[in-house]
Amino acid sequence: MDYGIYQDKLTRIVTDIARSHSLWILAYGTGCGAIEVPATMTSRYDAERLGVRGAATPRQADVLMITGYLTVKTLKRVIRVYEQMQDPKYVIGFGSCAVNGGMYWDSYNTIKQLDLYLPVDVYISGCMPRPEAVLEGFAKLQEQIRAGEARGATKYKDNLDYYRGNQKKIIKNWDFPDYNW
Amino acid sequence: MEGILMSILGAIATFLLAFVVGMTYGGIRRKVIARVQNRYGPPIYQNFIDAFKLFSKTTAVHHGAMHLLGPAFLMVSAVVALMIIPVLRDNIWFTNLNFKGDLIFLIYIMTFGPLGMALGAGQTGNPNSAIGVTRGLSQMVGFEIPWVMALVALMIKYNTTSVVDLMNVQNEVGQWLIFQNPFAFVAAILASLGMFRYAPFNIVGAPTELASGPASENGGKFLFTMMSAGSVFAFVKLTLLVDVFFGGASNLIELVIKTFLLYMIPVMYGVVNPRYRTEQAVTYFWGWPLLFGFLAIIYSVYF
Amino acid sequence: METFLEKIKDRISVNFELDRSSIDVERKRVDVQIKKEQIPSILRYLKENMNFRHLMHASVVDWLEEGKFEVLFMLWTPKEKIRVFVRTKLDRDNPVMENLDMIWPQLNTYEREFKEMYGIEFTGLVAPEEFILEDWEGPPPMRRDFDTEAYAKDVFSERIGREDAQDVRETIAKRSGEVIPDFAKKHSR
Amino acid sequence: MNIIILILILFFLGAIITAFSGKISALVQDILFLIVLVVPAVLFFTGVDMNTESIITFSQAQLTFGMTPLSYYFSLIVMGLAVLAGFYTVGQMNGKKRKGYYYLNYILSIGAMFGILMSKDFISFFIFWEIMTWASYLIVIYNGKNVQKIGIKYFVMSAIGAYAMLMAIVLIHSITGSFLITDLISEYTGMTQGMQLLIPALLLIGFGVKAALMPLHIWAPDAYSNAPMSYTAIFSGALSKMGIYGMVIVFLSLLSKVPEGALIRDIVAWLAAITAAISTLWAIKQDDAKRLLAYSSIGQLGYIIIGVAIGTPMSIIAGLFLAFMHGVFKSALFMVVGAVEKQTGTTDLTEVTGLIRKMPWTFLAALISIIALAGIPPLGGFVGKWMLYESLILSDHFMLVILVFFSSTAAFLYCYKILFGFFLGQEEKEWAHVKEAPAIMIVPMVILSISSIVLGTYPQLILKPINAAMMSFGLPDTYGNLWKESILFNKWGNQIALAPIMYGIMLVFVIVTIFLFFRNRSRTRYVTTKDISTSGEIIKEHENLTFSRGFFQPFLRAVEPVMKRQIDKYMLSFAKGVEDLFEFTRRIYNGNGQTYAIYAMIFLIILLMFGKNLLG
Repeated sequence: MDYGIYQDKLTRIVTDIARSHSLWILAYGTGCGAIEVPATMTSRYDAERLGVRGAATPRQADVLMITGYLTVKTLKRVIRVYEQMQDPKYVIGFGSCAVNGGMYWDSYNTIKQLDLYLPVDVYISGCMPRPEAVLEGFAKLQEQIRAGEARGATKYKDNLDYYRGNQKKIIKNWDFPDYNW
Repeated sequence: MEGILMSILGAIATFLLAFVVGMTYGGIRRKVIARVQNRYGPPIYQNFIDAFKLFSKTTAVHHGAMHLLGPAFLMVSAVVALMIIPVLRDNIWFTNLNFKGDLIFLIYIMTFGPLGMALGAGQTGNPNSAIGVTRGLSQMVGFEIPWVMALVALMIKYNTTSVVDLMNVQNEVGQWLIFQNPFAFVAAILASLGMFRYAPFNIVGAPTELASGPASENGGKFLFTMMSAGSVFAFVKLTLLVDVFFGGASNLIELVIKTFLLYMIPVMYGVVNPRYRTEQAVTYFWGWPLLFGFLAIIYSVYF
Repeated sequence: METFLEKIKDRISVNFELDRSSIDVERKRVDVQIKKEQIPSILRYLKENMNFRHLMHASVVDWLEEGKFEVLFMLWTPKEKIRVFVRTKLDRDNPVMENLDMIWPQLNTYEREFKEMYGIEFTGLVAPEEFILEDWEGPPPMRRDFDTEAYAKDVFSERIGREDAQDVRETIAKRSGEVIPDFAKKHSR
Repeated sequence: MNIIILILILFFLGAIITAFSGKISALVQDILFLIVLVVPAVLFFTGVDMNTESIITFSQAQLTFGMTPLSYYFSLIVMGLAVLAGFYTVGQMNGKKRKGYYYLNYILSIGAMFGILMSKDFISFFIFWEIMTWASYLIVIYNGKNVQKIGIKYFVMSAIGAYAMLMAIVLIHSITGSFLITDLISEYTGMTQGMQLLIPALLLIGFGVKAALMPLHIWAPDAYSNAPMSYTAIFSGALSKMGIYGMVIVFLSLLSKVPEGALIRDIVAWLAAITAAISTLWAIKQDDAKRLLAYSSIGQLGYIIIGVAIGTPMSIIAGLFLAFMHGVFKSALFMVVGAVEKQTGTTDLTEVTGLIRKMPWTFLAALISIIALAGIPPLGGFVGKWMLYESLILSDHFMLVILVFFSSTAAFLYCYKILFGFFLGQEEKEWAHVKEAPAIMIVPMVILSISSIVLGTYPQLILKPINAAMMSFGLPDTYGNLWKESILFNKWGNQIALAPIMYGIMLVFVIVTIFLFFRNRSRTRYVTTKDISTSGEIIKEHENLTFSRGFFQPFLRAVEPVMKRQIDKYMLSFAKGVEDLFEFTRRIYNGNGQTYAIYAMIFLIILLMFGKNLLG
């Protein structure tokens, strides 16, 4: 567990509560799910009351939302964005395409298992999931964070070889800069 | 020795006050925006949660020395401005540095922070940062003119550049400078719309255009520093307006009420307005605000 | 209108030595089948002499059964509001064609796409980088003999729980008693 | 032999020897060059005092040399900058051609400036003024580029100034019968009203050319940017101050004596304010660092002229203080640009990016000088601007305050542009090989930027000579009483209390900055400027995303109506008109001998008719 200087249990609990109530999302608008995010954020469903708020750049964001299918080309960017985010960071897979490929199950260019390449904390099923489902997904993520279970960033760092191996298997021309990690 | 200790404690107390008040106002602003949009909105203390979360981020990256110094400069400038401005009337705890709030000094020290931040943003190498900075500087040239005109009108009238002296001429409600020179107040408040950088003047951050502009490479602790400095700055600006136009405040409750009412002006103006383009945001201040500035000067010279 | 269509038909058949019956004319549409060597000249001719200034679309059809690729250019004239389809068939094993982007610069984009998706070579095409498929190493994916399911199974691991997923088309066909020909089973996904 | 004469001879002999010593070896030339600059400076600081005076008598005229407190103050600028820029020059000129030519003119212009400051009569003043002009003209055309356009502009404007000055000198002589400056001052109040306005006006035109006052400034951007940067440091830092020096004399000893002087003062102050505002806008528009700084210099000289022209004690202090500060930070900035030019070969702000890690010392010097230029506390530029604002507000020049405020806020734009353009932004592969400039160029810059900091905290270091200079003009002793003049200073107590408060502020600065810097540094990881958040796109080696073109385009669109009217264009159309006039005159002088004979006849007749009255 890499909590840096916050080894003290009480501070950890406080930190986790704060983290769970302040989720800045970086919506990686792939596929059709991107249109559900505005619905979740605006007046009717108002995700901001849970502390969920949009972030403009990966450096500021806590949650990476994969809103739909991921092609290999996009996956490359998503990995890059994920690695640019700052710990602790969480990933939400959004919609059945992110869960198992969905209707693109036999596509030559769409990945079917997101968690092989990135540590996913919460999957939200549905095609597309309604804003209620999205909110529930956020609530689940909050629960996980509060329980100290959402440690995707640590998992990714510890098992970097595993994830890298999977990523390199499908990203043929690996031109990630070496300054990345 | 006691004096030094007291002023150090006072300085810390001032800083905490400014931080808490600024953050809370920010939270209220988010709530107000939410209510206007018919949402429930985040809790008022949401900004504290956000700040704490940002502070507790475990990793961060930097792009070099100036990037490290940028947020630090912003914070320093906020702190120095806060140390110089008289927060409460005749209150020994909030005297801070023994300096009577020179307005020109304040104007310059308040531009230092954004400039330092601009350098930090420049070193990140992100084009959005640089674009945001150029927009911010352009806008600054815009609003600084009516703002200075309002202040010059008062300075000429009372032959002083000190905030304390201006506070001393407005001991009663009727003597408040908002009543003595309403034009100056209008010019100053219109200029402060640009100073607060809320909509329609949020061209610097512009999340959907520029990916939050100068802040786009800053996460975690950098963003925390910027956020706190922004809150302190908001408090400084409000306190300055209260000191200059509303006779200052003699206790904290009065200060909070006055600053809150003033804060609602840019907030309310912002929630109902979309964003300007840069040249619109610049030339906005050279229209009515400039006219009011001229009126203020004429009023204070001839009446 | 009729006369203009006829005029096009005449001119094309005379200039490019085509049988008049091979030129199919419908309402506001002329359909020309032509050899690939004549494609540049006919496109140029139509553009410059017949006022077909606008390239509406270019497309490729994979005639797997014939062993051909059909490349199709749709032209349009704004004045008479008439379309001309110029088709040519390439050998599927050796699909090579002349680069045409000097006639319409936007053909460059189409050609890059054809090259990537069907593997059609355009001699003299200058394409700075890949068009859509980044780092693609497999066969051109839009060819009908490219088995996308097998490729996906090979490259992307399936999530457990989807193995029993039925082939939708086969299931429906079984239910309705439809007979699916063998080639369609393989290539129609 | 008198020490002033000794210094002058040293300069002029040294210049010639240095010029020809290049035949021996380049190193000898460099060393000689430095000796010729350093020795007079040492002699000056040790040997010259206010009582030194010497007279050289030619057959008719007397050349009087001596030092006044004012000229002592300006000599500080000239001598200090000459030595620092001299070291820098050696570094910059290393390996360049025509070094002798350059060194000769460099030393000549320094010597001429020193001569101007030491002159007590108009003849030597004018002689040295012309030497200075010629030497600087020769350096402006040193590059051999655009000589037609740039050289002619500078030459014509200088000639206009020189003729105006010459006319004033002739007038003065015809009235007072003496060339001594002191005689002019003593007899000035007794002149007719017309002369009282005409003489200062003509002198001001002469000085205004060098100080780049508005209608006379058109030579400056081209000339400043065309000269080698090591000389532009002198050009902008010291040579332009000769105009200020003359203006101070005109304003303080002439125009303040008569009530009509207020008119000229106001005109000059307004012209200077408009100069400052417009040239700041033009500076924002420039993409070339040299031209940007050239326009910026014009703007800054505007502030100085405002301070001098307003004429309250405090504003004069502000003007003189700013003159010194401008010499310090602007020459440092020109040196920075020169260093960048030497290392990269270009000064285009849109081309060079990300040098901060390659040239850290240059960046440091640039940063400090820029902060001083922007007038941000606690550096020296702020103190000057502060006094300027104070004096303008206290003397009720409110519109001038607004103009000055506008231009100094707009100055932030170009300040940022120059720092960002060279040093910040993405590190580009093209400049990966760039190294830090040699130490001989770095040290002068760093010394200058350190003096910016020191003067911000201890302005009294130069307030003392300023005070002495002002007392010599009969103004009250402000050094002790300055703090009563200024409400600001007074608020801090009766003593020179600037230092403690600045210490306090700097302490807060340093503590918080260092705390945040190291705190953040230890907990963050360094990544290169290619690793930025770009929607996940990987930036390739050869790609550069730095935003550098059209930097302040929206702002410039907003101020476009002001910038449409260029003085250059009016001047050019005027020049066209003059050309047409000459075309007409040429038709009169048609080369026909008989026509000339007729002209001569007419002239003789006129002479006979009115000769008596004319010759009187």
